[in-house]
Amino acid sequence: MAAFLHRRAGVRLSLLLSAPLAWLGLAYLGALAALFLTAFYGTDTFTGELIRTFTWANFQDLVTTEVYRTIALRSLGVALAVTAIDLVVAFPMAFAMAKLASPRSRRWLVIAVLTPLWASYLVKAYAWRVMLSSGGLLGWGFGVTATILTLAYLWLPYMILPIYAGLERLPDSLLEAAGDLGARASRVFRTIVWPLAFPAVVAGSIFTFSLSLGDYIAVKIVGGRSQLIGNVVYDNIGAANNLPFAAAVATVPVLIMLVYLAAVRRTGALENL
Amino acid sequence: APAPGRSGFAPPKIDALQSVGTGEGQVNLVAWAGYVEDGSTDPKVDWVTPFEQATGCQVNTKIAGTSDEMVNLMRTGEYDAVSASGDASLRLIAAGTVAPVNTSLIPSYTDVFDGLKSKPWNSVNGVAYGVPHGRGANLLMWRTDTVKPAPDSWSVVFDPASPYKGKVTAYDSPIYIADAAVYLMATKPDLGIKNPYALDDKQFQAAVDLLKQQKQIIGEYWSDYTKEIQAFKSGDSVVGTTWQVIVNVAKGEKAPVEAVLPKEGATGWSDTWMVAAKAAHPNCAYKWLDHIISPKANAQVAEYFGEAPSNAKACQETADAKHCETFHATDEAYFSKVHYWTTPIAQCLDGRTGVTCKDYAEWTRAWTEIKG
Amino acid sequence: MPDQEAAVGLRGLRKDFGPVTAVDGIDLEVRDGEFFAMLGPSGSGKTTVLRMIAGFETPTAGTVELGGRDVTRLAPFERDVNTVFQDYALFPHMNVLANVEYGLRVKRVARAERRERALAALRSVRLEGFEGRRPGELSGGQRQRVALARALVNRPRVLLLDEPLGALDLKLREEMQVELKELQREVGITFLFVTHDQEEALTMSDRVAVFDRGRIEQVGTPAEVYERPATAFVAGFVGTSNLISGAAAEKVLGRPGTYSVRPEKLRVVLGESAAAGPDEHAAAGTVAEVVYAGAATRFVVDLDAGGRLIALQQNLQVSSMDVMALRGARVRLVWQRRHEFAIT
Amino acid sequence: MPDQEAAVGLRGLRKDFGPVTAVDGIDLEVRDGEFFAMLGPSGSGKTTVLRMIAGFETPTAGTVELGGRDVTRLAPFERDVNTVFQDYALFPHMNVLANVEYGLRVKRVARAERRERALAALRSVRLEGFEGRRPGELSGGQRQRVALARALVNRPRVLLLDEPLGALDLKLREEMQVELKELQREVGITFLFVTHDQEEALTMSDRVAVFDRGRIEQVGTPAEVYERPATAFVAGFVGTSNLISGAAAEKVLGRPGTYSVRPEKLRVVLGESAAAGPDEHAAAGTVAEVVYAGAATRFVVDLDAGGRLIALQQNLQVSSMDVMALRGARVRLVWQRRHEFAIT
Amino acid sequence: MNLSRTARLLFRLALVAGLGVIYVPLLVVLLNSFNADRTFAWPPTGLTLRWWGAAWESTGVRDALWTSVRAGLGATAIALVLGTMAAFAVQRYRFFGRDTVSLLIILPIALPGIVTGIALNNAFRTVLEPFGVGLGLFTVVVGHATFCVVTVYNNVLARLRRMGGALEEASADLGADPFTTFRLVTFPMMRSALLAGGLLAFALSFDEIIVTTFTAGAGVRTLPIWIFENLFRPNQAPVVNVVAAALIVASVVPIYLAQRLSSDVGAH
Ligand SMILES: Nc1ncnc2c1ncn2[C@@H]1O[C@H](COP(=O)(O)OP(=O)(O)OP(=O)(O)O)[C@@H](O)[C@H]1O
Ligand SMILES: Nc1ncnc2c1ncn2[C@@H]1O[C@H](COP(=O)(O)OP(=O)(O)OP(=O)(O)O)[C@@H](O)[C@H]1O
Ligand SMILES: [Mg+2]
Ligand SMILES: [Mg+2]
Repeated sequence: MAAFLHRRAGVRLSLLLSAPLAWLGLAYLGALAALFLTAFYGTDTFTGELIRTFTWANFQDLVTTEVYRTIALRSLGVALAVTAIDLVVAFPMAFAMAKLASPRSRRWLVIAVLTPLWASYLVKAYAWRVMLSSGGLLGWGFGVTATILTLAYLWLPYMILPIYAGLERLPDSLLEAAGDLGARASRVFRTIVWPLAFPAVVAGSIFTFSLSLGDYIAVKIVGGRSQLIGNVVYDNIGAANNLPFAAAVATVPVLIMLVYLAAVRRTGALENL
Repeated sequence: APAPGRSGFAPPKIDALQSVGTGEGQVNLVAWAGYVEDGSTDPKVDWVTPFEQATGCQVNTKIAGTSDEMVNLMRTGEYDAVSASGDASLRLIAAGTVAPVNTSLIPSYTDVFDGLKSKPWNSVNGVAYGVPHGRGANLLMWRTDTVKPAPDSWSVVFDPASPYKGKVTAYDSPIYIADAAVYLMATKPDLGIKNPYALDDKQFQAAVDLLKQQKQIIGEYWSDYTKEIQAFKSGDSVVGTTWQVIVNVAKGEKAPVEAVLPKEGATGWSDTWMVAAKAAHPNCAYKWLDHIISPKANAQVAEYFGEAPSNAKACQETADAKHCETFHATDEAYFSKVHYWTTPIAQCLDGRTGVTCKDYAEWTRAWTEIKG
Repeated sequence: MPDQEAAVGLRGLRKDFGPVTAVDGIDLEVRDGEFFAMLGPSGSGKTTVLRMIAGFETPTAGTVELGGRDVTRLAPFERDVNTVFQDYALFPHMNVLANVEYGLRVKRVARAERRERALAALRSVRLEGFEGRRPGELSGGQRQRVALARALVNRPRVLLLDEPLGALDLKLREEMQVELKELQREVGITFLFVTHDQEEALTMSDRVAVFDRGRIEQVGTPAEVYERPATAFVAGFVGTSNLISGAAAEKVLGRPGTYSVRPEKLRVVLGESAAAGPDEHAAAGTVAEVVYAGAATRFVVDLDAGGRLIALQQNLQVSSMDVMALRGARVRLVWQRRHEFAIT
Repeated sequence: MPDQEAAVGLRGLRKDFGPVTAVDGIDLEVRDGEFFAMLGPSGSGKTTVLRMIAGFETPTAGTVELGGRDVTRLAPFERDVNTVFQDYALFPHMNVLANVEYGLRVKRVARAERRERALAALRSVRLEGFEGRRPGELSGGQRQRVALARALVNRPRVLLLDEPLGALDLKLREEMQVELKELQREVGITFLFVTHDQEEALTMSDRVAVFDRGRIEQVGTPAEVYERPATAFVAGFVGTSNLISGAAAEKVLGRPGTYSVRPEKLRVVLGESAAAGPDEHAAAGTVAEVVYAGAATRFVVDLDAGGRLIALQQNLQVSSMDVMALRGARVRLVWQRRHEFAIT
Repeated sequence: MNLSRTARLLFRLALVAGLGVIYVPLLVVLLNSFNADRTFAWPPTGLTLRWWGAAWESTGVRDALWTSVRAGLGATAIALVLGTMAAFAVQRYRFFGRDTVSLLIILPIALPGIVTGIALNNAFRTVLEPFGVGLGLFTVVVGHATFCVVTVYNNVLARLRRMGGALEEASADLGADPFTTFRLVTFPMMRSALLAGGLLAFALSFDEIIVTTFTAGAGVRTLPIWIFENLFRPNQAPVVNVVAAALIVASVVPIYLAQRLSSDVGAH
């Protein structure tokens, strides 16, 4: 058996790939394909049954109704803002953890960053609601800004960890070499640290970006009167039972993410998650 | 006059149960959170265990978050009974998912308020499809320290020049369009709205426009009651729609609030326990229906969930002697001003023919557009 | 040569890492234009000294002077030295040209001049045509030369090299040794070179400092260090140390103590007869092992007086076949007295 | 010795990696009990051959025989060979004893016997008392010995060693060379040894195969390979090849062609006068460079006839100070004719 | 990069400030779990242990916690198997479409949860229901495993890359067949990577709400779902804070253990 497998690299590879590909390639991609297929169906609004006849109607609605564009752009803006804030906050933290902290304290810092992941997402969002409400710790009120802040807070660890890992892998000797060649700290950062940590940054941004793009709960808690694309999807499936239209709306974040993934694929970020 | 209840469409022919035999040992329920409590959330809140002990029917519950989830869950055929709201019940009936209920097999039914029997959302052509569970109205709440004088009209939340701009709140759901329709019924009679859930193009557009205008003064939309109580307590919201239970809790937390059923009337809800057409445990289901509207259990649910009980005798069983009074349980005049939530469908619910009304999918899209 | 002209001056230099004393009080002067080697076993503190000169570590005590100026507190980018790192530390995201240009770029040298000087530096390390490659696409020897060009292009006062040839194959290392030496002559820059390979230190450098446990044991020309080691440690570390001690010393040399003779100073004479000259010593023994090494043969001889000596003999005339037959033969080892040195 | 008794037999062995031919048709026989070295520059295919013998790579063509049995298609765990890897590949999560016991454990040798044999193997590499340590807690030389014990404890027919000393310091490497050689004598197992260090190959092995670009250029004893190199490549790779060719050859040797003389065969005679003996050749030139290497000195001499020769001279009597003065001096290089060999 | 004293100080300050930002809201949660006010009025009007008592007595919390643990363990187990297999295939073999595999594995986490949620929901209902299999814990596990694979995959991939094939070759060389090699060498070497990946997978699953919403079946209430249901009920919201506060405290133990174990030999 073992000797047989030894001589058949192809068989070994197929065995290894079979389960993951069946699961993700067939089941998951299949489910996605089926979902987007229904985007071309209609629905009986009274009984909620699908009407399986091909129609562009859902996409026509999506494209021609201005409000969906507004919401899509707002969601994109929120996701970008969250990513930018997380990057600005996470990078110095990750840098201090990876390059300034002693190896002993590093372990504790990683724990400190990981711990909040276990406190429920909802509870943390509500804690922000409490802090943002008038008379609260911050008292800044609710709205898009509050949503951005809350989401940035929720996803911050997902940005810190990849950047930390990326910076830790960066040999100190490269930074020393740059200093040795006459570069000051800011320049070392610009020419060495940033380009080499960039794939890790992109990896972190995949998390913050996609998690923000798909969120519909935090915005309900701190968003005031605003809504995001996730709410539209959710309302259509959850409240209106209109799966075809929900699927059509869902293509928007999916397309955005696919474009994003395609763009960052070459940076090697996908191996840094 | 047509028979009470919905008319105009013919549900599939399904026979009601003729007699209740011994229980099957278990029953599977689909319910709103708080309707089926077995002490797991709070040991003091438990009306399932006594039922299980008395009937030998073990209760399995699936909590549904929305009416649509209820419809979908019931369609799987795994469940015996459901606590459907008015915006789900008709769909269940029309699809043949639930069967008519033989109310003579449910002794407690006799004590149910007449104002809840044979209503458009729980019966068709005089045939009952379930037993009423409880009811409540969507009231107008305000903070007494900031909102003066005390409002008695919805105009306070629709007036674009409201002094409370940015602190007005509204319920975050497409069904809230009906609240605007109720207001329009009173303020713009020439639109001819008879039923806030049956809106033709023009009427619908008017309601939507009103809400878009309202959005300018909204601070936030609320969807859960912790959020609303907190907003009123902190002063982030000072006026807006509410439920009686929210008013009570907020007052309990010493928030300076009051609530009223405004003069234009209001929307509200009334839930119905229904039995699946293909129920695997029909006997236990009937026993559950009888139990949940029996005075004691009905009182417990009403108090825990914060609504008016459906059983008149429940008012003697409440822990808080004034519960029925607070929730206007016996006040039929009060509830006559309430338009219970019903699913808007293309076929106008007010009996009009020749026009199509906006269905719920379009309400949903409009709601998205209103929020922008 | 007066102090202020020394390219590098270290005074009482000391570095502690917590409880570990890596460098334990070092005084050293490296002259301008010298090829200076720091030789020592692993962990003896060579790298730490280099890093203090470059400015990557701050001394616990003592000062670092460059060209007579105290730079102890200056940052690396403020010091006129450049380093060739042991792992080269080439920037993986820049091509060869950009790597070499880096130092000029941060000093805001104009683009045209920068390019010209970088290309000249690449030419001097014989890497024309490789400008566009990434470090990952180069072999070890090529990377080493890029690292060299990247440092040299800045024309530093002192070039620090931390085992720059350590990662290379023997053959390539030998070639690079020659090249490096020639390059240093050409550019005339002071080279401060760390190695643990004594032959490398001897063949390449003008002077050598031998390190042990954070201290310098001896500083001198290769010949001084090799032929007149100051301590037992230096004798042992720089070259094979043939020790004669105790009873053997009394018998063979006629005096107590421990003495050492280098293998190449021993003549191997067949048979028992050969008498030692007036300035010579001799010891009889049996050949335990003959090791053929191409250019030379090593004889491992067990002395009758006790102990074991190794004698090296250049394969000038003898054929390898002949010498192999000597295993087990009786021989006498003869050497000049002046080549013995006492070990303290 | 008949074929079937060869410890390792390779016939027409070939390995392609995509477009790259790493091993290009090799025939080789390694005798039982031999210490056999495979010598060659980086990338010449030595490791690939070793990996095919061990079973990690499948040959593109040709066969591998062990003790006369064709094992070409067998998996590594079915072959009676063991390997000492260049980086040792010790299991970091097991202690020294568990590492050494590993091979016996997977062969289900009883616990008591296993322990006993492992301890014996550790004794043979002088590592008693280290049983409980993790590989991470050992020095390079100690790790190397654990790797050796781990392989030897299985008493394989053949032991494959891929540059086992490559990662060690020079000083330590020299010590280990001696130990390894002694160990092989003791256990009597066939050692097949890969190295790119020609001195290592010459001093340690019974026979050497010199590799170049996937082919074997020459197989022979160290002396054969060193003194009678079959090709120019062998001449150059095994030792320094001093080439005399073209016009220089005509002038100095009186015949056309390319010839080589080893540096240690050249006598350096000061001045112009010294006449060559009847069996000798001589060439006049100027000393361009004197490189002191401790035990010997290298003279780089530019010949008047053209070309450059390196002469090696053992520092037997001469003091280094004297020889250094010779830079720029006029000298004659004299050598015996029999030490010239023609390069093809 | 030889930073100036000031720069070092600034970076350290950024770290401390960042950790402050991370922990202040958590302190608010902790404080609110003692807040006498049901709706977390700020500042707290009074402190009480009442909610901790209520949480202790709530069997719903315990059931939900247990459900979450089971879902998390199930999803983690599947993710460990699938992620490891995929990582081995990608790291140890060259084949057509190798890049696509990593993209495929990243996709479930890169696409918004609601998309994955409704896609799986739709698929489960059309594929499973005809067989009489409804949504349940099983479907939650399947949904979670789908997006958890990536964490294991990445950790194992990184470890395999660092480990190289030398140790496995050494094992084969010493006579061990591939199964023995996996048991004695490969697996022990990967253990800390599996632990780190598994822990992250478990954490992802444990706090997942969106996909869970769409894949949970009858009576399946994971902790986030329980929190979702109860946070919006004034009588229960403070109890939710208790649960969250308790979780934060309790989570330190597994994270610490994992950190310890993952910094063992395999990591170097
Ligand atoms: N950053 C550090 N922290 C703690 N100890 C250190 C540090 N750097 C070096 N050391 C210790 O200081 C001593 C000297 O180290 P150093 O690297 O200077 O030696 P070296 O002579 O360069 O050795 P090698 O030849 O192995 O490079 C060693 O004992 C080493 O362990
Ligand atoms: N797995 C592989 N895939 C592709 N090419 C390979 C592979 N292994 C070796 N080669 C190529 O085969 C040739 C021979 O390599 P090999 O490692 O056998 O050389 P070597 O003589 O051991 O060199 P070194 O002294 O550097 O170890 C080289 O050109 C190398 O690049
Ligand atoms: Mg060093
Ligand atoms: Mg090799």
